[in-house]
Amino acid sequence: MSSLWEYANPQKFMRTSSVLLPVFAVAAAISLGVGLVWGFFLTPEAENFGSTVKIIYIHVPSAMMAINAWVMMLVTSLIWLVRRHHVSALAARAAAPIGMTMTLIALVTGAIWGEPMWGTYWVWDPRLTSFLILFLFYLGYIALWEAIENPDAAADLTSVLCIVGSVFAVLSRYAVNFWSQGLHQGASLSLDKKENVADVFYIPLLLCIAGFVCLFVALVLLRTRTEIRARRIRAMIARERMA
Amino acid sequence: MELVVTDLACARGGVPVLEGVDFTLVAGQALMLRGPNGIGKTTLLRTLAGLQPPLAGSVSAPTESIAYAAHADGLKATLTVTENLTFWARIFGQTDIAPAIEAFDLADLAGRPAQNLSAGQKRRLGLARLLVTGRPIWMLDEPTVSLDAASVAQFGRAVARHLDRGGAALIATHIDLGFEAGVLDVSAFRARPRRIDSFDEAFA
Amino acid sequence: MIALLQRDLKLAIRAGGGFGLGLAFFLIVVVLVPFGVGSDSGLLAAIAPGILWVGALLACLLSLDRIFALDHEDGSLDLLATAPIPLEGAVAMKAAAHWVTTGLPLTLAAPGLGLLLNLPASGYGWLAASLALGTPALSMIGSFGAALTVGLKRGGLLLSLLVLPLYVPTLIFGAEAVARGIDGRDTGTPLLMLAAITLAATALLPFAAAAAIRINLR
Amino acid sequence: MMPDLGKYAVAVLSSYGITLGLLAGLVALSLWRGARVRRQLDEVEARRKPDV
Repeated sequence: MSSLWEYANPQKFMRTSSVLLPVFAVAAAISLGVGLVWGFFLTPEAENFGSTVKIIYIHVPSAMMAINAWVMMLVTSLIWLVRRHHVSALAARAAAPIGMTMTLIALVTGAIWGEPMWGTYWVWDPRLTSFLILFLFYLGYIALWEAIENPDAAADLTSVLCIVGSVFAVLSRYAVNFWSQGLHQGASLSLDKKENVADVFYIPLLLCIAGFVCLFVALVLLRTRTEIRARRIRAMIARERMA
Repeated sequence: MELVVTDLACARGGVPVLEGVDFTLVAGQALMLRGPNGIGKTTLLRTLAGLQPPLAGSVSAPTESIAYAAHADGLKATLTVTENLTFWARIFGQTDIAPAIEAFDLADLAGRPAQNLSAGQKRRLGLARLLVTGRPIWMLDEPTVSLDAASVAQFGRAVARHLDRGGAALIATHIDLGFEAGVLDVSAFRARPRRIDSFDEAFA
Repeated sequence: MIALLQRDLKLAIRAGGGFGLGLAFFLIVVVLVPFGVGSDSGLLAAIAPGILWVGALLACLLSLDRIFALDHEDGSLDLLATAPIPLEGAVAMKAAAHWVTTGLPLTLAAPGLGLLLNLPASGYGWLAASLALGTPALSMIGSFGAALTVGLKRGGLLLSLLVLPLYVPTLIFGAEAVARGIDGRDTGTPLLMLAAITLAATALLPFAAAAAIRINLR
Repeated sequence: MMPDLGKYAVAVLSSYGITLGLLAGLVALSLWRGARVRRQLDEVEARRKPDV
C-alpha cells in the first residue's frame, strides 16, 4: 500500500520531514538570499515608482503566501475532519502563525509603499482592507486553538471555524470591493502590476516568490514536528499520571 | 428493554480512562456505579448517554431510551415548577406532566418559581424532569449532592417507583438509596497505562 | 421546537436583561458618538448610517455569550443534545429567540435613535429595512461563535474576536444600503446581499453550530 | 555598492528591515519552541526508561 495518506502517519511524517526540512530550509535561504540581493541591489528603478519598486520583492510574495497559507489550512482542516489524520490538523495549527506573519508583512509593506504613492500610510483600499480582515481571521483562529484544552476538540472546532471563516473571507472580499468603489475610484495604483512589470524585475521577483514558498514549507514542517512532539509529551505525561 | 454494554472503552480529554466495560441492565434493575473520584464514572455515563463517542466497544439500547442528568438539574430559576416540566415534556414530545407532579409530590409547589425551591425540592423537580422525558433508562450523576437524609430517602423512593414501573437506572453515587440495587465497581475497568512505543500511539 | 423558542422568550422577559440591556447599550453608543466627533449636524448625518449599524452590531454582540452558556451551566444543553429534536433545530430556535430579544427591538428603536444623529429623512425606511434584513444574520452568525466557545471559561472576549470578522460583510452591506438610500442611489444590490447572507446563514450555520456544540459537550 | 534609493530610501529600507525582522523573529521563535519541546520530550522519554 503506497499512497499519499501514508505520510499522514505521524512516525512516517517525522522520518520524511527530517529529510525534507533541511532541503527546503537551504532552498529557502538560497533563493531568498539571491532574489532579495538581486532585487535590492541590481535592479533599476521603475519609471513611475522610483526606488519603491524594490518593495514588490517582499510585498508580492508575502501577500501570496498570506492567502496560500489560509488555503492550506482549509485543505488540511478538511482532511482532518474527513479522514481524522492528526498530522493534518497539527499542520493547520503550525501554518497559522506563519500565515499571520505573512499577512502582517504584506500589510506593513503595503502601508509603507502607500505613503509615497498615495500620500498616506493607510487607505481603505479593497486589497489592504481585505488583508486586514484576513489578519483578524488568523488572530481568531490562533486564539481558538490556544483556548481549548483538549487537543482533538480544539482541532475539530478550529477546523469548523476555518471552513466557515473561509466562506466569510471570500464574502468579505466581495463586500469590501463593493463598498470601496464609491469611496475612491482613484486608488488605481493597484499593486497588481505584474503584467506591466518588465523582465528585469520579473526574474528576481520569481526567485523571491520561490524563496517565500520554500521558507513557508520549511517552517510548516518544523512547526508541525514541534506540535507532534508536544502531543507525544502530553500523551506520555497523561499515562504517567495514570500509572 | 435492555441496555447492553460490550467491551466499552472511553476517554476523557483524549486520554483513555476506562476499558473493557461489560454489563447488562434490564428493566426494573438499578445499578450503582462505584469507584474513587476521577476514575471516570461521569465519562462512562456521558458515553452511554451518547454525548461522547466511545473509543471502542458498543452500547446497545432501544433508540431514544436514555435520559441523562448531571449534577445540574437543567432548571430555569425564573420559570415555575409547572413551566419547567411542561417545557421538557414538550421537547421530548410528551403532553402530560400530571404523573410527574404526582409522583414527586410537587402539586403544592406547582406555581412556585424554581428559584424559591429548597435544594431537596429542586432535586425532586429535576427528577420529575426525567419522568416527563418518557424515557425508561435514567442515568444519574451524583444525584444526592446537597440533599439531607430525608430528601435522600424521598429520592430513593422515587427511583424505586420508577423501577417498579419497568424503568431502569444507572446511578453514580456512594450513598445507600434504600432500595435493592446491583453494584458496578468501575475501578475494575480502569484503563491500563500502555507504553507508548511508536509515535502513532500518542494519537490513539 | 416552538417550546424552546417560547421558553427562551419567557426567560428573556422574566430576567429583564434580554430586551433592556442591548437596547440601553445601543442608546449609549449612539449618545456617546456626538460627544466624540462633535455636534456638527452635517457630519453626524453623514456618519449616522455607519454609527447606527455599528451600534446595533455591538449591542447584538453583548448578549451572544448567553445564548448557550446558561444552558450549558445548568445542564439543559446535555438534555437538549439527547432530546428527540435535532440539535440543529434547537440552535436555529435559540438564534431566533436571540433575534427577537435583540435584533428586533434594535430594528424598531433604530429610527428613533436616527433622530439623535440627524439621519436624513430619506434614510429611515432604508435603515429599518436593512436592519430587519441583516440582524437575523447577526444572531445566526453569533450563535455559531457562541457554540464554538460554549465550554470555555473565559469565552466572552474570544467570542468577540471570532465573531467580529464574520460580521464584516453584513455590516458593509447594511450600512451601504442606508447610505445609498439617503443619496437616492440604487439600494437593490446591498439589500439583496443582506437577504442572501441572512438566508444562507440561517440555512447552513445551524449545522456548523450544532457540530461545534456536540464537540464541546464531549 | 549601496544603490541610490533617492527620496524613497526610508520607505524601501524600512520595508526590508521590518520584513527581515518579522521573518527572523518567526524563524527564531519556531526554532526556539522546537528545541524546547524536543528537550522536554527527551526528558519525559528518559524518565520512562527505568521502568521498562
